Amino acid sequence: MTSRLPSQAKGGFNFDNHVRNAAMEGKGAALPKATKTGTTIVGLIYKDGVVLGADTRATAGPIVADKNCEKIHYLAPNMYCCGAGTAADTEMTTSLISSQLELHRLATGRQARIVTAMTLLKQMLFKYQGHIGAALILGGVDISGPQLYTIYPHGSTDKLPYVTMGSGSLNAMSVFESRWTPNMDRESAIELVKDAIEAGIFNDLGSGSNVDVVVLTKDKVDVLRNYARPNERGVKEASYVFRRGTTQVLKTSIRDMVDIKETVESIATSTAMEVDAV
Amino acid sequence: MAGSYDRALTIFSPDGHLFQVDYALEAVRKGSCVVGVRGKDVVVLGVEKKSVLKLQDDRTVKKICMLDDHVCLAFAGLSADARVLVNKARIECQSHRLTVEDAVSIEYITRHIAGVQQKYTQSGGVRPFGISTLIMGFDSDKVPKLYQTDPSGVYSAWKANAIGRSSKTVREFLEKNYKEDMTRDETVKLAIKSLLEVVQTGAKNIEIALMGEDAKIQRLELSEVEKVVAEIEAENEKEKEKAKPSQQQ
Amino acid sequence: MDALVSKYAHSSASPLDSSEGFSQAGFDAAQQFALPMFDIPMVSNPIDFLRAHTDPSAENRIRIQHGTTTLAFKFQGGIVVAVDSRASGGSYIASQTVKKVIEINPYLLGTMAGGAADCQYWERELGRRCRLYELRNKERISVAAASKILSNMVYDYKGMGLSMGTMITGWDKTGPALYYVDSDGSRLKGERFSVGSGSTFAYGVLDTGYDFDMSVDDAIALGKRSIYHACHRDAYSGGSVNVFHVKESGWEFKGNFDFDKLHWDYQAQPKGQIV
Amino acid sequence: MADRYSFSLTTFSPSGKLVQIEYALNVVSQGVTSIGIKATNGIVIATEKKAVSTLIDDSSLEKVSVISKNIGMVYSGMGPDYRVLVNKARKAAQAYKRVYMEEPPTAILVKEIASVMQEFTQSGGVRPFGVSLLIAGFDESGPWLYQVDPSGSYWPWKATAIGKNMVNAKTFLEKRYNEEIELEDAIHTAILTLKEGFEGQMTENTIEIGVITGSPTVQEDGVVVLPEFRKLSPNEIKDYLANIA
Amino acid sequence: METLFGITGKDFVIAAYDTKAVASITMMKIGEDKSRNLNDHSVMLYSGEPGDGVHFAEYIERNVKLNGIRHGLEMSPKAVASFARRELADSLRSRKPYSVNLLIAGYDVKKDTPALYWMDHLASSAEVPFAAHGYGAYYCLSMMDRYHRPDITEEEGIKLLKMCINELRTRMILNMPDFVAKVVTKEGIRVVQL
Amino acid sequence: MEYNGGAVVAMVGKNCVAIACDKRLGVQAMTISTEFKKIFQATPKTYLGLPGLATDVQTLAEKFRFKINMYKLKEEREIEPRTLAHLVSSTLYERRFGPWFTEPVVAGLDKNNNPFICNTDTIGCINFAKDFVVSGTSTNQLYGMCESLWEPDLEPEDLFETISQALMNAVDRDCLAGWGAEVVVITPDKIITRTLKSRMD
Repeated sequence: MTSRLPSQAKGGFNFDNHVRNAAMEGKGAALPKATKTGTTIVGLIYKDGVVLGADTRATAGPIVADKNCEKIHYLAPNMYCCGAGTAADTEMTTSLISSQLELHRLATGRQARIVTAMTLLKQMLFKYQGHIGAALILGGVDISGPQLYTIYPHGSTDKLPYVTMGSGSLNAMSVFESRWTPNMDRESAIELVKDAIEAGIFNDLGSGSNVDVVVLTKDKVDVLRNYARPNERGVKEASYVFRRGTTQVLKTSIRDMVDIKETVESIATSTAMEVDAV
Repeated sequence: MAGSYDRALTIFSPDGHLFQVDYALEAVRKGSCVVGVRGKDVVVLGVEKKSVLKLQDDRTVKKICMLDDHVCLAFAGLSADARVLVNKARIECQSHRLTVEDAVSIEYITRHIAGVQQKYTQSGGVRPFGISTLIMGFDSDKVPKLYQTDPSGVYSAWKANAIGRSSKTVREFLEKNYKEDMTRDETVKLAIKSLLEVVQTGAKNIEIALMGEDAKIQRLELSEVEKVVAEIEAENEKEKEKAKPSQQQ
Repeated sequence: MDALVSKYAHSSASPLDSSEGFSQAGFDAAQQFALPMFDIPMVSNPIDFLRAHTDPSAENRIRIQHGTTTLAFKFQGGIVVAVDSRASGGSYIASQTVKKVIEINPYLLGTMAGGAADCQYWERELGRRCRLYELRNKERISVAAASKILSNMVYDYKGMGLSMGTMITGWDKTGPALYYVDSDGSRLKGERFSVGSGSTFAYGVLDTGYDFDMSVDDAIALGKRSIYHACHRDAYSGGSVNVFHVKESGWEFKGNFDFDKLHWDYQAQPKGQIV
Repeated sequence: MADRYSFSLTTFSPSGKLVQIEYALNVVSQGVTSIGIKATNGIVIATEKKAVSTLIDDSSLEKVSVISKNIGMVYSGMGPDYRVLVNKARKAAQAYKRVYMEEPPTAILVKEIASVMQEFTQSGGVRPFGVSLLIAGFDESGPWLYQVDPSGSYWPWKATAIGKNMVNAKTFLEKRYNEEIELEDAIHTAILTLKEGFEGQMTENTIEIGVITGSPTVQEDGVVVLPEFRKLSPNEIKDYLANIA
Repeated sequence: METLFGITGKDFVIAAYDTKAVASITMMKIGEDKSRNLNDHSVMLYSGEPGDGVHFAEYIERNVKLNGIRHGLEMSPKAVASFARRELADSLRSRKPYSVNLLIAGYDVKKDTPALYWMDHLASSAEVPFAAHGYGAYYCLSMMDRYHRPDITEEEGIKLLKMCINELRTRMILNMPDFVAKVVTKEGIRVVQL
Repeated sequence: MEYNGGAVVAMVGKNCVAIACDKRLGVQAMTISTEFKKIFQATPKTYLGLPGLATDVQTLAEKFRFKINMYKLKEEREIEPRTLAHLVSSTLYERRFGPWFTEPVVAGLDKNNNPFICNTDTIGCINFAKDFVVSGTSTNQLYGMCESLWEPDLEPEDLFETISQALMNAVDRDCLAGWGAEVVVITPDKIITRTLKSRMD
């Protein structure tokens, strides 16, 4: 009998539906599946910085849910993060950490370090004990040079010069293992990343479509969205536009939008609540 | 430091008064008059209706409130306070039905209201309600009930009573004119008559609600009140007429 | 189990070993109506094994089409059989043009509900047996006998995941006859049956509109109507309505009516009188 | 516990005033002056940065703060109170971004801050904030300059001043301001206004300036990119001062 | 198995329930009231988990009454249905959810139209011309499709209801005792024994 | 998802978008209502499609109506479709571990009348698309229809035919969706809402 207005979000997760959903599952209802990114994501360190790469396929079961999604997420001006796993989790986790890093940056007045982001991410993921299904590759450049980490859904991390993750990680790793060398130049580093992702795209069913690349150096970030598009769709040979009137209609209602021109008389500065009028 | 503020506002004065309660009663005495009269199988509430301002919508001014289908409350005092109290009482009525299925008895809801009023004389950081109430209704025993509560939390049952402005005069009038086992019309008439003691402007400023054995509230139309007022006036005239010749003699 | 093993062993012997089969003079029910030969999973308990793979809750279950509405009823002019035509796998509509009435022979009809393949296979098998019977005995098999044969056949596979709810109708010496046979082994003689996921909806309309003395046209209209209403309410029934009339001279196909057209035609007509 | 002591310290005086708020305003009017000017293509906010002692490292003091990408803020009054508000404002901006994935419009953030300040005039056990704020933001509806007072009132301005020298500065601004003013001009005007009544030597280390300029652009994918609020570096300020002198 | 029916007509709604109260395999009582009048023009029928129905319906009943007394206005059937839906939806997310199927039959006095709302135990609700809950729905919805018109008279409505009950008596494996119908019209709610 | 059934699809055309839904409300196999719409107007030029579990459809429709109105009151402007998409996403993700069973679709024209469509999964992962988005029980069928029928730069009337045919033919292969359909075409100066005549089985 209290106010029926929905309360504003308190922040944090809301578990209200859990009991009900468990009951429904118990009764045999099939619970919907979240979008996952089958995914090939990679990263490597080269002479001047870090190159991150990702494919662009998002899947929901056997269906390709998004043919050109973005899996390399912005974290801070000097770092990006590739995400594999449950798509919403990678998206929300990186944006949450990005938000924290921005506050950190504003509070301290200096660039955040990669290891800070890595720590924030691993602490968050560890807290949720793997229930947040985000597998991440974190790359960036800070005062201590180029850095590359992998972060697993349970919160464990690795610091390595070249890494791969996702369902296509083995395919990509085979490319890295055979061709990665220390101190590569920019051109060949990008090319290697592209080839690694393409290995995933062509050999792993969960990965597909295009190659996204992000190159981070000390003072510059290049976001090369759809750096390679090895899977251009063929042009449709015929048009399947239906003759107008094909569809039988029972009822039509048309609402015309009218442009209402409003002229606002400027109102003198409000006098309400001016105990302290200036 | 803040602790010094955290105490009841209603505290005993050295001579044993609760000033806040006394002041609240003062607020009640300023409120418009309310009478309640019990008849044989009817109970009536009558209120003095303040004349509304020209631009005011008089539908929003309500002094007799339903608490449940069979209980009615009229109050004298601060109407904003009444709103809060009435709301609490209404919730209690429904919640009583929900938990024990039966409707509240008139005494029960009176006790509840009085209890709330009492709580506000003894809690931290609150002031008492500035209202007295008259509560009428029927229980399943089909006997008319009339109760009064006041800001201190005292409650009592009455055959007829008045609260608010000039309640003393009206109560005295009632004491003089009350008869046992009045019919519906007699009861209504007595209520109106007693109100006329303080209401000079006649029928348009009187509001009457009554309840019979069916425990359904019934509000009298203005025309009906006017009729009774006219009757009373006629009787008064007659009285005077009667009185006059005797004077002449 | 032993029975199954022996049957299996029996079946592996050449079925065309004619010297034995044909030398049997007269009618040997045991031989003639022996089960057709099926490979049974080589596991210790085939029933449990099959159940695990056909149960609706099984992870990788074999999806068997279930949704259907079929009905048949006797009246003064014979029997009307009406069915829908939808085949579904899960919630996917596999076909809207399935023939759910199996024409066993010119005098016998079988309907299909449950597993399409089960119904088709066993009713075809029934057709073969009926023809053999006819050739041997120089008279048509009775509806009772035909339905009994079907019932016996499927009963032997009880619990192994067969799914079949069928009505066998026809006209024999005794007149029109209607039997309900299902894969549990039930066999019921009756006047009025409806089978399938939409059967309850069909029953509602069928029961209230039924009258034994109705004319042939009315009976056909009632069958059509009943299936139509079931298709409308039941997600797993639909497509079109097929209607057959069984009379003394054998069955007659009364037409295929697309649901879409039926719906808008019925919408245009006044509603039935409430009686 | 907090519920038990739920008496507001800000109560009406017999004459109908909320004296706590008035006192807070007194704090503000004793604070150093801050200036804000809205130009056609941007906004400038500026303030004095006075160290109590020459021994203080003034590079650590921050009076002009970035709140979010497109919003900046400056104050007059109590520094510690300001820090609380900066933190709250930054968090509010991030919270908004996490829901809508876009920067909060200036007016929304201002309302958010103002409602925090109002809450502190009516809640139990707390005093009002001893600061007035100037908030500069550039969003899709253009540049906005707001002032927020301890009471929680806020107004949009074309140009205004708060703090000690407020009255004089405002008169000065009223004279100098015109509708066509460009940002460069506005920066000059702001410095000149501050100079009025400036005690001691004005150098790049004793004033702070924040600007936001540009115009919102729409990316190919429909995302709107807003101009960025930034603080001028001491070198930049030095150049401006040199120009004026 | 419990069965509820609802049928709207030209100027009325009929809502009917079976009067069976069952505990496990025992018939506890015949003549149970499975409805609650929410106000003068709305009635709620419930079925489902024993206990849940009564508690939920009475909870709604009391709140609707309270709302009416507070505002001096009667909640429209639509308002009642929305309120009940929201309460049920919220309860589903609590530790102890109500498991109850509802029909809310009412007469919207302002719009002068009858209204019938169907609601299941997950709090999905829909305004419908006729409805049924329980296994009875599987037999009777098609019959209502067949015979229902928006402009049927009350007499025809009762007849249709009787047809439905008859069908249940012939086809349902369970014993179907008497049904009680509540008819809601502009004048209020009245009970009809079937 | 499968409990009540239902499908929603949205498509981009030339300076216009269209969104369509079926109208069935079922309880598993049994159809209860054929007037159950799953698309809701969010702003004058934005619609929100909510196929899925009916109770969540209704609760979320109310919730979003509240949030959108609050946004309008607070910000004194209509919410942009892109912003709405993020609002939907963050609202759903709040229930990451006890999700609402619905996969929302947002379709509309932004303030510059540029088309915008997207859908999200049950926990708020946004899928921005430039062509079409599909959701609900007929997802598989709809993907097939849309991949073959959709083409760029369709005029409003052609877009209407394409989306209608895509939806109707898709639900004709889905037991749990159909029973009528509603299509809304949003153009800069008109909202055209049409109720389709479709199969009712």
